[in-house]
Amino acid sequence: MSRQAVVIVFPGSNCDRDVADAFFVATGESADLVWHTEFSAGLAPLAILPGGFSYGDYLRAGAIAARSPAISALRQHHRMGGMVLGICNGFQILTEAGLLPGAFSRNRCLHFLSQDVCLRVEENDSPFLSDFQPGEVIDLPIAHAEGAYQAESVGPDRGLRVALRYSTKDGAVSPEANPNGASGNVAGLLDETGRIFGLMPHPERNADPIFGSAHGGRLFRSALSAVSRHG
Amino acid sequence: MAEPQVGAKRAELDLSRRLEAALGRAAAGTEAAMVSVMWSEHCSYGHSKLALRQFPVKGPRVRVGPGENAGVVDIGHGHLVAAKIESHNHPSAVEPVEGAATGLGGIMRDVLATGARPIAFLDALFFGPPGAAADERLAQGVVEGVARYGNAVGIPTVGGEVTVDPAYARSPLVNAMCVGLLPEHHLLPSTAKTVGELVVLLGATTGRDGIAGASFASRDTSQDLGDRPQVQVGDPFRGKLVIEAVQVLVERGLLTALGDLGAAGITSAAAEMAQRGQRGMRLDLGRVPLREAAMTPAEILLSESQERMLLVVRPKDLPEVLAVAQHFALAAAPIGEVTAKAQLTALLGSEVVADLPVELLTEGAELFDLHDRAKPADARRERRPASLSAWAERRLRGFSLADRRQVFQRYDDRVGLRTTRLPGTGAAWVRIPEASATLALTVDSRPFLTAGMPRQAGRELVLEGIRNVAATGARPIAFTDCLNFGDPDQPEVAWSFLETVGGMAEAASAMGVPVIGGNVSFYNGDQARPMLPTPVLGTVGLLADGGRRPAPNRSLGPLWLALLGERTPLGDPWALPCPDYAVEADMVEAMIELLDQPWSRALDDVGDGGLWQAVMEQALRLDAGGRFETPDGHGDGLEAWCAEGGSRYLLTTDDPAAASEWAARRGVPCTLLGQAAGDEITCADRQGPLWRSPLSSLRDAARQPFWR
Amino acid sequence: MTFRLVVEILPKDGMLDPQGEAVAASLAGLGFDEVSAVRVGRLVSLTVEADSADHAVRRGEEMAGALLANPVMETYRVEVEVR
Amino acid sequence: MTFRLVVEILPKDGMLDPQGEAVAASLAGLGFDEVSAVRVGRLVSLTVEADSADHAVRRGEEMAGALLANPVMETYRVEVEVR
Ligand SMILES: Nc1ncnc2c1ncn2[C@@H]1O[C@H](COP(=O)(O)OP(=O)(O)O)[C@@H](O)[C@H]1O
Ligand SMILES: [Mg+2]
Repeated sequence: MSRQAVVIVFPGSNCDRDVADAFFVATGESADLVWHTEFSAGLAPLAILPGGFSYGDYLRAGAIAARSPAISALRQHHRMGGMVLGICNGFQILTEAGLLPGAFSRNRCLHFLSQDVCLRVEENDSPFLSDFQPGEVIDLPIAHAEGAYQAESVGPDRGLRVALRYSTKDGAVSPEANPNGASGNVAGLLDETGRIFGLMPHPERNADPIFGSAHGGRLFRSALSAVSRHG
Repeated sequence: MAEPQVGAKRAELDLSRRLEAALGRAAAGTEAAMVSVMWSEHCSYGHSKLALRQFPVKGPRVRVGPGENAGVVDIGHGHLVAAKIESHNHPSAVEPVEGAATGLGGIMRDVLATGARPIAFLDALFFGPPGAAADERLAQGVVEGVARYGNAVGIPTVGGEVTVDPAYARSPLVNAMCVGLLPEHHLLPSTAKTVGELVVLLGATTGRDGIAGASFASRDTSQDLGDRPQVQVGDPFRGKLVIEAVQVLVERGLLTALGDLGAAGITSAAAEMAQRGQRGMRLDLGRVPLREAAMTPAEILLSESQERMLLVVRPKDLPEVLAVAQHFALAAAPIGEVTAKAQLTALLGSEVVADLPVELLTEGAELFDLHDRAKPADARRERRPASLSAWAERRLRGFSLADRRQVFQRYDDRVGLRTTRLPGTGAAWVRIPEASATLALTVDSRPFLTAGMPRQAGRELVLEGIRNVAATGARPIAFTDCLNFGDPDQPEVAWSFLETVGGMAEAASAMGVPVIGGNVSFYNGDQARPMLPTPVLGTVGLLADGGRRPAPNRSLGPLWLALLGERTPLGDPWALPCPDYAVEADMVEAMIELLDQPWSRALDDVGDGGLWQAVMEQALRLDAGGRFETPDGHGDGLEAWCAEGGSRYLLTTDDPAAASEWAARRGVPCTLLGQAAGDEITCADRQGPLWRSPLSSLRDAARQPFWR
Repeated sequence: MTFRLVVEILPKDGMLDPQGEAVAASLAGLGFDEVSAVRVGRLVSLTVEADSADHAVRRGEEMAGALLANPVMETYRVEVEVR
Repeated sequence: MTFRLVVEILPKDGMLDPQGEAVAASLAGLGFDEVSAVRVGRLVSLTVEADSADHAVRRGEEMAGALLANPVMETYRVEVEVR
């Protein structure tokens, strides 16, 4: 089988190997690590931007990576029908690059937060989410300092395709369930094609049952099955 | 902090006289600067080296003991684990964020230098209580620094310790431990052996930052560095690139030796690598990639710029090494070569700016036997409290129950996908599927005990580390220690240092667990406020579980607490019983068996704060109170609840009958304390309740913030 | 000619600024109660070669637009100091 | 009177500024090769009530010394804009 997924590694990415391992554990397919300068459109149907601190998160999280040539290649990859998954710093890069709307500011508490959160799935009209049901609550860990999502039209998400929101265990999207001050409790976004998905939580940290619910694994399997269907 | 001018002048004179005697000529200024930093306490261990020789350092698993970078132990299946702990107290007191950050960076490079990939950090932190703005700033800054470096460099911080006491006001202690993993064939010596091989500096460029930081921590130079900031800045981004570059170099077999640059910069790394191989090095300072203009040779040789490593490579491999560095956008340059004659020679252009025997640098410092000056301190023993209530209320007001989550929630505790038991309860688990195993990691300290009875505290600290990992099912395989003390020239400090080391060494030897490395930090606190002697111990435990043991389940259903093990009653809760090492060792095995039993829901060791503390922590975790009663045979009720010491564990079980039966069969003393239920907690003995409290007071104690 | 540019970047009005709020609270706590409307932003100081001060500012604005500021959340202003 | 103060905070000369280095490299990559000596600092904008501009600046300097800047690593400058 040809290569299904690649993980784009920037200087400072630090969840790159984790995503590749988790992808393999969840799907049995390997996701190859590709140094950012080696990435080009068409390498694989799915391109993953991993978490971490690309370029040290200096200036703003994701800002410098978003202006690198790899991101031009990523735009082309998407135009050619490719899928893009941005996790945490990857999500920040996608917004900085304008591939997803909005931006991130510091967590409301002003410091890094590493914890488990509950998320309500808002829609499943995307290859990344076809295994999930709208309204379903899943749990995944977050680990970020600049995770408060901000959108220009902060109103009830006009023009945004919100895929995941921070919620309580019972699926209530409430201020108490919001760990970082994200507007509208936004934790994950889709672009209009549904083929770009950015999320702040780390599915790779919850893909192996040894770490808990394994909901992250479902996300990778969902993505892979879409790839093989269209492939 | 500086000594009186006169003292410094005298020290300088001494130094030049000794140098002249050794060299047969007057030393050049650069040479004197190098020697003065290398002979500082921080680099030479002049006051501690002799005492540290008591530690057991050998064992079937030990591959690298103390003296090199990090210690290295064999965990089987062709894999090794490197571990070391280090202090960054003085820099953190000046600039907490960067002080703590560079502390993590420094210890990370120590582990990296063995050829390992760093896989975990732990941090032991000691602060003054909240309320004073300066202390809150220090506490918050230190935690921010640990988070900033550890999170960005992609190494999880999986455990640690927080101690809050006025003794640490204005003088916080920051100890960081790093653990690394490597396949056997990646192990690198920190030894320059082969004449003609090249010495390459890799990583960040060299600037003026942190010059004389080492001697600054030793208080024996009072160099005037003017307005220059004496602060090193950590760059975790570059640190991460250094990790990745070194991994590639190691995997491709391009290095013959590797060292990290810490205190005393190039001088120390070069001299120590040369010394171990009985070789010399010839360095061309003109080739060092510099960040600032017009740096003097001494500045280049002693700069403590962060994120740098010293590589030894075969000449034919140089182009490939430089290419790897370039790939990661790191500065790299061959700055010299290994020479046959054991001299460290530094040139600038064609001018020799320093030419010193390697041994003079590394071994020339005077060693002091602290026995000569030690004088027993009056035992600062706490008085026996009037009642358990008085004692418990005092502890509730202190910070022993304050939720440590406010600290470790700021740390990425799981990047790397290895942390199977997160910070929060006892030792952390870091899985090593490569070796079909899991590591149990913990850091511990007992400053209050150490202040009163250092020898017993030293023993107890070692046993606590062992019990901590045993309570998660692991056998201890190695220790690394960081000894934070005051001024060793003070007789009482010298005494408590020697006593502590003696106690630790005795217990570690008796338990057959080697000390594979460590660090000594003297001159903490100041005259006005002597600090608590604070030995910190890092323990590495090993579980042969295939690396697949899931974290313990959240317990459901009714649960009971039971005390396992016994403490010889002494009638004085503040005198530690003399350890019975055979019992300790047997209890470790028993606890490992116990954790496989279906009725075992949680296990904690009984340590600081005795049974009371262990029960309160568990009540908080279960969010349930209960009436817990100690029977006869544990001294009086007061002692049963608050005495420390002895090989004791607190079991949480859903089947007390089965637990008792197992314990009887296994020969483990077992006392059922009571069922966890309700929102009031009562500590009792046979005569009746000794202390009772609503659960909400425990929750309040847990909510106490370390800063506002 | 060499110019030193200062790019001042501030969160847009109406954008959440938790840092600004925290600073305001701390300042009040320290007795600076004459303070209001605190915003925390970023400052980038850089040296550029340019033909004229105007040219330098123009380039600075391009840099701010391309990298230094995030237009979704931030506004910027470029100032020049002749050396 | 109401004044708007701007407190400019920059790393001290000689202090390593990894952030500035990363920004400089990125700017160069984007074609801004006329740039050098990039330093990244912080900017605090605040509104104060004061008797005079001088007074406002003096208070701003006190705030910078007490809280806004880290004297070990940073320098600051306070500027006033009349409203
Ligand atoms: N500074 C810290 N950093 C990370 N984890 C910490 C820190 N302080 C405490 N912890 C974690 O919190 C838990 C409780 O700490 P402690 O009260 O010292 O417990 P114990 O020594 O009994 O394990 C442990 O899992 C510990 O690793
Ligand atoms: Mg502890």
